[in-house]
Amino acid sequence: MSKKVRPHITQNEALLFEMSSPGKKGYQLPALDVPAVDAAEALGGENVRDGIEGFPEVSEVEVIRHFTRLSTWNYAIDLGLYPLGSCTMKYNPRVNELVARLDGLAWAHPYQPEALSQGSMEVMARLEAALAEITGMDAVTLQPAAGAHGELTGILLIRALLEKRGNPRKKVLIPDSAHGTNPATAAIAGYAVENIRSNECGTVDLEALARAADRDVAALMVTNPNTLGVFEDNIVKVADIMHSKGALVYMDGANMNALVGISRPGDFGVDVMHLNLHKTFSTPHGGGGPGGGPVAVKKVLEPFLPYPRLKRSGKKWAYDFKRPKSIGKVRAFYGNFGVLVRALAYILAHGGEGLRNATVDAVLNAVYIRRKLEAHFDLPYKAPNMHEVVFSDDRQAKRGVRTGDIAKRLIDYGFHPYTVSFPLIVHGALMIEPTETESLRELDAFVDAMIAIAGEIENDPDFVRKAPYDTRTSRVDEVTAARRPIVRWVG
Amino acid sequence: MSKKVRPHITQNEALLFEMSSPGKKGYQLPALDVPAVDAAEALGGENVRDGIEGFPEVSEVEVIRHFTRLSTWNYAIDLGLYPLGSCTMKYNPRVNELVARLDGLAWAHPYQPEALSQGSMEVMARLEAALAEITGMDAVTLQPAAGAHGELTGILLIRALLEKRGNPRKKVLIPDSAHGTNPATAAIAGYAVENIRSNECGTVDLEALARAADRDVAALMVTNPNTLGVFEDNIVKVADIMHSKGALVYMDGANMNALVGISRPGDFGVDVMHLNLHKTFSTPHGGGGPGGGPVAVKKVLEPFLPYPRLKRSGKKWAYDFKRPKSIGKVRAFYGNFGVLVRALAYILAHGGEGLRNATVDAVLNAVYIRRKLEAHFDLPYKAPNMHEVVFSDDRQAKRGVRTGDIAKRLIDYGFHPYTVSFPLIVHGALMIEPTETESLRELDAFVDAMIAIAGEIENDPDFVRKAPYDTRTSRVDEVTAARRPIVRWVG
Amino acid sequence: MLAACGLESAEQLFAHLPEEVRIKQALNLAPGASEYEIVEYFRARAAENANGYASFLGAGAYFHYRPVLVDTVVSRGEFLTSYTPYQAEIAQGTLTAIFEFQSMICQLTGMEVANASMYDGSTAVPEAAMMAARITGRRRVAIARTVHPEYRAVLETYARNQGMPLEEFGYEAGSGLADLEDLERKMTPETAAVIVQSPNFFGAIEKVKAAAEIAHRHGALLVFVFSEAVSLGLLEPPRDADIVAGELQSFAISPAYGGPYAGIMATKEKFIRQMPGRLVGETKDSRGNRAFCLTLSTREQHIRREKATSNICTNQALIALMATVFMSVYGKQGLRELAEQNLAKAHYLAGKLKLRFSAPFFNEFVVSANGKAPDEILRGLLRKKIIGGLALGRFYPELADSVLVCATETSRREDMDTLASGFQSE
Amino acid sequence: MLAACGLESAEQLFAHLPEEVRIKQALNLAPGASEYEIVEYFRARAAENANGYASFLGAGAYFHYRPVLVDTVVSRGEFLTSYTPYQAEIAQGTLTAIFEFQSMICQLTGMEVANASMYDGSTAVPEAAMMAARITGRRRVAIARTVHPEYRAVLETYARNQGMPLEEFGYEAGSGLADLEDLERKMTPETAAVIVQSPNFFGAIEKVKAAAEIAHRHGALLVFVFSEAVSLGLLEPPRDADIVAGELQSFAISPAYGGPYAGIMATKEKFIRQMPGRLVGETKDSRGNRAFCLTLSTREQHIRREKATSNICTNQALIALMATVFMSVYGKQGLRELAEQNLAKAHYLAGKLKLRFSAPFFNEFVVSANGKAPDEILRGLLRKKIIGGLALGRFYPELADSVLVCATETSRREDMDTLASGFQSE
Ligand SMILES: Cc1ncc(COP(=O)(O)O)c(C=O)c1O
Ligand SMILES: Cc1ncc(COP(=O)(O)O)c(C=O)c1O
Repeated sequence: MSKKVRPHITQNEALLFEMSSPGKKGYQLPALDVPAVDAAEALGGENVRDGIEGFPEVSEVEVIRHFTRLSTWNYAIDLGLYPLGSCTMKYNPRVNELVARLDGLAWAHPYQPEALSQGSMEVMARLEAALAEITGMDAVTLQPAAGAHGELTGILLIRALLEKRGNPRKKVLIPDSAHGTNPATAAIAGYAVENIRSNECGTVDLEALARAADRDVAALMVTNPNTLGVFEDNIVKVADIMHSKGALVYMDGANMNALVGISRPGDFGVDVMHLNLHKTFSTPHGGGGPGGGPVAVKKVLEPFLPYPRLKRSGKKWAYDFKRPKSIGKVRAFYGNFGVLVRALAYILAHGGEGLRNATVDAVLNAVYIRRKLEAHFDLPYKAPNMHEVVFSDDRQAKRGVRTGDIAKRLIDYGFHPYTVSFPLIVHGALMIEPTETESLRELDAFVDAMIAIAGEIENDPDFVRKAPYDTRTSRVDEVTAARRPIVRWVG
Repeated sequence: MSKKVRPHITQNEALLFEMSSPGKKGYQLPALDVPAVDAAEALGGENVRDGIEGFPEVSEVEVIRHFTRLSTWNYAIDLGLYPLGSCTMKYNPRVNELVARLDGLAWAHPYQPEALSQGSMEVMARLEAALAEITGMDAVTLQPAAGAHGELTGILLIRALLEKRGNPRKKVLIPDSAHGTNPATAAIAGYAVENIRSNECGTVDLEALARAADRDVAALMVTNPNTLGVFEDNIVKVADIMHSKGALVYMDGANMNALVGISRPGDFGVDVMHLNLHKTFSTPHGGGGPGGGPVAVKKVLEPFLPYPRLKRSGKKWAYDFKRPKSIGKVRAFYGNFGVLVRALAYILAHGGEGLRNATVDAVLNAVYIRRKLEAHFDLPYKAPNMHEVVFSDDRQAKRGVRTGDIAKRLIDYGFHPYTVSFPLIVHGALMIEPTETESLRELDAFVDAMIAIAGEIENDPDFVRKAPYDTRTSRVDEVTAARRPIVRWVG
Repeated sequence: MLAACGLESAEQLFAHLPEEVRIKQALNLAPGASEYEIVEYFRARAAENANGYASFLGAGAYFHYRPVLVDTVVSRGEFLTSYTPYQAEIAQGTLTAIFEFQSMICQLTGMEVANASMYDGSTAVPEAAMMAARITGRRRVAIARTVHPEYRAVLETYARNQGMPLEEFGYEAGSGLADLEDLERKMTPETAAVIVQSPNFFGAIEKVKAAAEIAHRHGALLVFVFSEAVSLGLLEPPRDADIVAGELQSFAISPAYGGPYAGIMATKEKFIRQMPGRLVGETKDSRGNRAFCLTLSTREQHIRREKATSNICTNQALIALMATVFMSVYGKQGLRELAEQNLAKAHYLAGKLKLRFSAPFFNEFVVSANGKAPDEILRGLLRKKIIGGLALGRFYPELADSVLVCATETSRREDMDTLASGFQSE
Repeated sequence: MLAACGLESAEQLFAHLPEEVRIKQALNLAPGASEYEIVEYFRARAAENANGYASFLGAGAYFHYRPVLVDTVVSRGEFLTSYTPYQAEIAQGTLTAIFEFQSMICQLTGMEVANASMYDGSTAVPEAAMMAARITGRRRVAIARTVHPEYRAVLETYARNQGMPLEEFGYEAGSGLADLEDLERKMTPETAAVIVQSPNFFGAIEKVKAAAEIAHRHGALLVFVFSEAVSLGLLEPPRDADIVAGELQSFAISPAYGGPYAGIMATKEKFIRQMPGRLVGETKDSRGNRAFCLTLSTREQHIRREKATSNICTNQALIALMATVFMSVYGKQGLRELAEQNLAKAHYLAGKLKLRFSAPFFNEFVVSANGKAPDEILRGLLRKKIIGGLALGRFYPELADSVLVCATETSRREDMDTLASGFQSE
C-alpha cells in the first residue's frame, strides 16, 4: 500500500430521519414581540398543513455531529490533488470566503435602492471589466449561474443577432470532442445539433467544418483548448470559415485556465464565450455548485445581453433596464453575486502577472504528468497538451482493466481520480488536469501511484478491478441504483 | 466490530519542515508605503539575525492541506461522545465562536481608553454577576487563565487574608481524591500539603479532618462533588470544622456541572472557589486550552482580589486600580477575555432554568451509565453519583487487562475513552462523565461498547491489551518517548 | 521541473500556439494584492451598500435568521472544496446529505421525488415548463401574472426560443389572487402547463386546488412555484401539483444581492425520467453496506447530450446543503414555529396599514400608498434607516401606487411601528 | 431514561443532597435567549467599544494582520473541540501540530527545547523565575524595570508568596536600556535569575549578551522575555539566555481585550526536566510508524502533585495552534519581511516625532510630549479617530510626559502622518 494514506476510524451515521425523536429541536426563536395569530383564522383552515410528516427532530449537537461525520467521508481539494480533467479543481483561497461573507455584501437585498447598492455594483462592474480584459472581448454579462447557463445565454445572443439579421438559422455545429452541455444547450436554444468530427490531432477537421458550414448554420461551439487539452491551432481559420458564412463562433471557456494571460479568445476570432468562475477563477465547487458562468461578447452582440446592464451615471452606478434588443433575463436578479465576489477577489489577488504565472504553472504541471506517464499509458493524441492531458486505457483494457477501475484503485492510493470516459473521442479516457496549485511533491506522488497501478494491472488485474479497498464504502453498485431508483427516504 | 465506526483512508502527512522548499511562501504583504529601512543600520548589525534556520517554507495550499490532514487524525466532541471524567466535555455552541470573533470585541486592545471599552467591560461585569449568582458568592475575579490558575489565585487570597489577620499559617489540607493541581497549587502558594484520607464512601473523613485541622492550617481544598462524582454530604460540617479553627474552605469548582442551579457553594460554607469556564460553561478545550478560571469569593476576601476591579462610575464602567489589599495581578490585562465572552454567551443562551436543566440532564446521563454498567464493572464506591461515575478495573485486571487497555479498546468502538487512572483513591479507575449534551442513542452505543469489551476480556484478554486496531496510529510507545525525549524536529 | 519536461523555459510550453493568437502585451490589470488589501477593498465596497437599515423587502429574497451551524458545516473543506460526487466511494458525505435534501424537499412539498437542486427559483420555472411539455407532448404554457415577475421574465426568455407560446392570466383586482376564470378562458388543448405561485408575488395564498382542477381538466399539468420556502412550514403543501419548482433562499441563505440561491424541483414518481438535474439514489456497496450514488444520469447532458432533459450540469449543491442544515436545525417543530412567527409579524404590521388586496397572506402583502407617491414614502423611510418595501410600479404599472411589504421573524416591532407611521403620516 | 434508572422524577437524582444545601429559589438570571438575541447582544457590546479607530497601541498587545487560514484551521471541530491529547492514538493531529510548534519556537528563539505553551507572557515570567530557582537552588531574582510592567506585577504576586525576593534594576535615562551597572550592583550570590526583555517595554533592543555575561558570572541564569514575537523575524535570537519566556500574541492572535494569548517557554536541553508545562515527544507506534505523545509528564502536577514543576494543567493549545499556522503561512522569508515592514513603519513614524530614548528600537518607541500633557494630545487624536498610544505615567511616574507608540505593518502612512501632526501642532 502506498505511503500517501492510512486507514483510520470514521464514525458511522444514520440518516437524520432515523435518529429523530419527537419533540427534539436544535433551535430556539426569540419570544414573539407581537400578538400570536391563529393560522387557521388568518389563512383559512384548508390552507394550513399538519406537521410535516417524517421531518427530522434532532438536537443542535446531533446536527453538528451528523454533518461533521458525513464530511469525513468526502475527499476534497483541501485534502489533496483532485485531478478531474475539465474541472480545474484548484485551491480555493479562504480569504474569498471571508469577503463574500461581509455583512454589507452577504446581506444586501437585490431590490435595495441603487444608491444603497453602489458597493455591489462596483464589484460587478470591476469584474466585468477584468473579464473583458482577460478574454479580449468587449462586454460581459454576469447573470448566468454556471457554465451551461452561460452557454445557453451565448447561443440565445447569437440567435437574437441572427434573428435581427433576418434569419435565426437552424443548426449549431459541435465537434465530437465537446462537453455534453454544448449539444444540450443548442437543443434548448431551439437548434439542431450537427457533430463535426475531429481530425487525427484531435482538433476540428477544417474540411469537415467547411463542408458543414452552410447558410443554415448559426454557430460553431468550440472548446479551446479542446477537451483533449490541445489548442485548436487553426482557430483563426475556423473562425474565418464560420464568419464567411455569416455564422458565429461560440467558445466554451471551461478550459481558460490554459490561456489566461497567454492568449485571448477575442483576439482569435471568437464572438461569444462563457467562463466558469468555479473553474478558472477558483470559486469553490461545493460538491457540485454553485458556479458562475459569465458570458463575454464582441461589440456586435452587446445590445442583446440580458438586462439590466450596469451603466455609469455621474459618479454612481445605475441599472439600465431599457434594453430593447435584450434577449431578456436568464436568471432573477443579477447572477450568483456571492460567486462573483470570490472571483473578483481571486483576480485582485493575482493581478495580471499572477494570472499569467498561474496559467504557466497549470500547463507545466500537466506537461510534467504527461512526460512521467506516457511510457505507462497510451496517449492517443500526440499534439502538445496544455492544462490537461488525456490518456486512454488501451493497454490496460487488454488485461481487462478499464479507466473506471484504475480510477477506483487511485482512491486507495489517496487520490481523487481523474475524469473518467470523457472526452468521448478517446475510448476509455483518463483525463488528467492537475492545475497550478499542486506541488511537485503531490504530483510525484500521483505519478508514482499511477505507475504502481499500471504494474498491479500487469500482475493481478482482478485485484484492481475490485478496488477500492481502504475506503469505508467499497465499490458502489450504481447499476442497481438506476434500475430501481430510491431517491428519497421512506423509513 | 462495532457498528459505530468503519475505517476509511486518511491522508498521511510529513512535518512542515520535511516538505519545505527554499523560496516557497504562503503569504503576501501589501507593498510598503514608507521607505524601507536597512535593518543593520537601524538596529546594529550584531542585533540582526540570519534567516531562521529550518523554519518552514511552504505554499498556502500546503498549509491548509497540512492542518486539514492533521485534523482528520483527531477525535473531537464534534465527532462523538467524549466521556473524559473531570473534563466536562460538553457540546461547544458555535454561536459562541461567532460572537467572540466580532470585530469590536476581538480587536479591542486592552489599553484602549475606558470610554472606548465599555462593551468589553459590560461583558465582564455581567459575567461576574452571573457567576456570583450561580455560585452564591459575593464577588468574582475573571483574571485567572484556567482552573489551576484560579486555584493559585484563591489560595493567595486566603494567604493574604490570614496574613492580614497576623499569620499566613503553613499548611493546606487536601483530600487524597483531589486533582493534582490542588497540591501543586498549594506548594506554589508557599504552603505545605497535608493529605486527608477519604472514608469508605469516598468523601472527606470528618475525624481525620478534625484531627488535622490545627492552627497551622490555612485552608482545606475540597472538590464538591468530589472526583468520584459524589457529593460531600458533610460539607457544612466540614466547613464548620475549618472555620472553627480560623481556616478557610477552598472549593475546586471543576465539577460544578453537577451543581449549577441545584446547589450553591456559597450556601454551604465555601469561602472561595474557582470555576472552569472550559468545563461547566462550554468554552471549547481546543486540544488543551485556552480556559478560564474565574474565582468567586465571600465578602471577606473581596478586598484582596487581583486588581483592577470593575466599578460603576455614573453610567459608565471604570477600572479601580487602587486596591491596597489586593494580592496584585495574576495575569497581564484582565484575563482570557475571548473565553469570557463565550461563557457569557452560554449563560445567556440557557438562562437560569436552562442551566438547571443542563445539570439535571448531566446527572441523569451519568446515573444512566452507572445503572447500565454496574453489572459489568466494579464500582468501588457505592454512594449516589452525580455528573460522573467512577468504576475500577478490578474484575478485568484479574484477566490482566487494565483500565488503560479498556480505554484503548474503546477507541476501536468509536469513542474517546473515559479518564484513566484518576482519582488515585480508586485503583485502576475508569472515570466516566457523559455530560448533558449526549443523546440517549450515543449513551446506549457507549454502554454497548463497554459491555462488549467486558465480554472480549473474558474471551481474549490479550486481544484487548493490544488495542486499538483500527486507528491509523496503533498503540503508541510512551515509554520510549520519555526515556529518550525527542521534543523538536532536528531533520 | 522544466528540465524533467525537456524544456528550457516556460515560454516553450506555449511554442505550439500560433504567433497570431499570443498576447502581445501583459494584461491590463492591477498588480496582485495581498489578503490584507483584498479584505480592505471588499470592506470598503460593503460599506457603500446599505448598512444598519431595517429592511421590509421580500419579493423573492427574504431576511431570515441564519443558524450559525449552517456556516459551520459549509465551511468545512470536505464539503466546500469537493466536486460533484461522481466517485461515490469518496463522496458519501455529499451524497448522503443530498439524499437527505431530496427527502426533506419531498416531505415539505408533498411530492414523491426531488432533484439535487436547480440554479434558483427563476430558472426552475422554465425547466418545469419544458418538463411539462415533454410529458404532455404539448407546447403552450399558461402562467399567472401573480408569479414573481422575474421568474416570468426568465421563462419568457427560454420559452421564446423554444417555440413555447406563453399566455399570462391575470389576477382579481380585489383579492390579489390569480383570476381562474381568465385561466379557464386561456386554456387550450395545446396547454402543457399551468403555472401558479403561492404565496404569490403579492404574498397571497393562491387557490392551488382549483387551479390544478382546471389544468387537469384540460389535460395540462399544474406547476406550483414558491419563492418563500418558510411558508411551507405552515401552508398546505401543493399535493395537487404535478411539478413543484421553488426557491430555497429563505432557508439560511443570505440575500447576497441576489445569489447564489438554490432552486428545487420536485414531482411525482412517474415523471422522474423527465426530470432535469442530478439525482442521488440509494444502493449498496460491494460489502453490502448502504451507500448512495448519482443515478438516472441517462437523463443528463453528459450522457444524453442534445436529447438530455436539460443542459444543467453544475448546480447549487453547497447552497442546497445550507438549506439541508437549516431544515435539520429547525426540524418539524421549529419550521412551524418559524412560519407562525412570520405570520404573526406580518399580520401585526398589516394591521397598521391599508392593504390593497383581500386574500389571506403569509408574510408579505401589498400596501396602498393612500394617494401618496410610494417613492416619496420610501425615501422618507430611508431617512429613518428603514427600507420600506418594493414599489410595485416597476413590475405592475396598474399598481404604481402600491408597495410590497414583507415582515419576517427578524422584523422588530419598533421598526414595524416606524414603517407604519411612514405610510400614515405626512 | 428515568425509568431505566429506577427513578420516578428527576428530582430524585438530587435526593441524597442534604436539604440545607439545596437551592431554595431559582437562579436569578434572565430567561434563555435565542442565538439571534445572543448575537444582537454581543453586537451591541462590540459597538460600544472602539470601532473604526487607527490604533498605535502596542505595549504587549499588537495589531498584526491575521492570515485567514489561521481561523480556517482553528475552526475545524477536530482541533477546536478536542481535549488535551492524552489518548495519542486519536490525537495525532493535535500532537503533531504541537511538536511542530515546539520545533518552531526552538528555531525562533535559538533554544533546544520548548514546551507546548504557557498561559501568556506575563505568567511565563514567574514560571521561568521559579524554574531558575529550582535549577540554581537560589531564591533571589533581579528583573529589569524595562520589562513589561504587568509582567513584573505578575512576577511580584507569585514571588512574594514563594519567598523569592525581587530586585528591580533601572534603566539608562538616555538610551532607555536596562542599566547593567545597576544590575551588576544588585547581583548577589543568592541571585537565581536575571530577567530582561527585548525589545523592552520601550521598544528598545536590550544588550542581552552583556546581561547574560553578568548573570552567568554570578552563577545566575539569564531569563530572556519577549512580548513582540514578530521582532524575532529580524532580531538575533537570545542564544545566550538560559530560559526564554515570551508572548506569541503577535502571531495571528487578535488582541481580544487582553486574551486568550499564548505564552511560550524554551530552554536548553539540560534543563528539560525542570521545565513547567506539557511537552510532546516523538516516538513510534506498535507498527513502527512515527507517532507523537505527551511526554516527561513526571514533571507535571497530575503525576508529581505538590512536587511538580508547576501547577499548570490546561494551557493555551488552540492559541498555540494559531501561532503555528501563522508561522507556517509566513515561513522563513515571510517572517523576515514582516519584521522588516514593522521596522520601516516604526522608523518612518519615529522620524516625525521627538523620541525620548536613543537606543535602537524595533516597532515601538517612546515619544516625548514636548511639554504638553500626553492625555491632551491623545484626546485630540481620538477626535481624529486615532488611538495615539499609551501614556506612560501610569507605569513610570518619571515618564509622565511620554507616550509609548507602536507602528506595525498594518499602520497606514496617512494615519501615521495624522498622529505625528497631533504631537507637533496645537
Ligand atoms: C468543457 C466544459 N464545458 C461546459 C461545462 C459545463 O459547465 P457547468 O458545469 O458550469 O455548467 C463543463 C463542466 O464540467 C466543461 O467541462
Ligand atoms: C478536579 C479538577 N481540578 C482542577 C483542574 C485543573 O483545571 P485546569 O486544567 O483548567 O487548570 C481539573 C482539570 O482537569 C480538574 O479536573
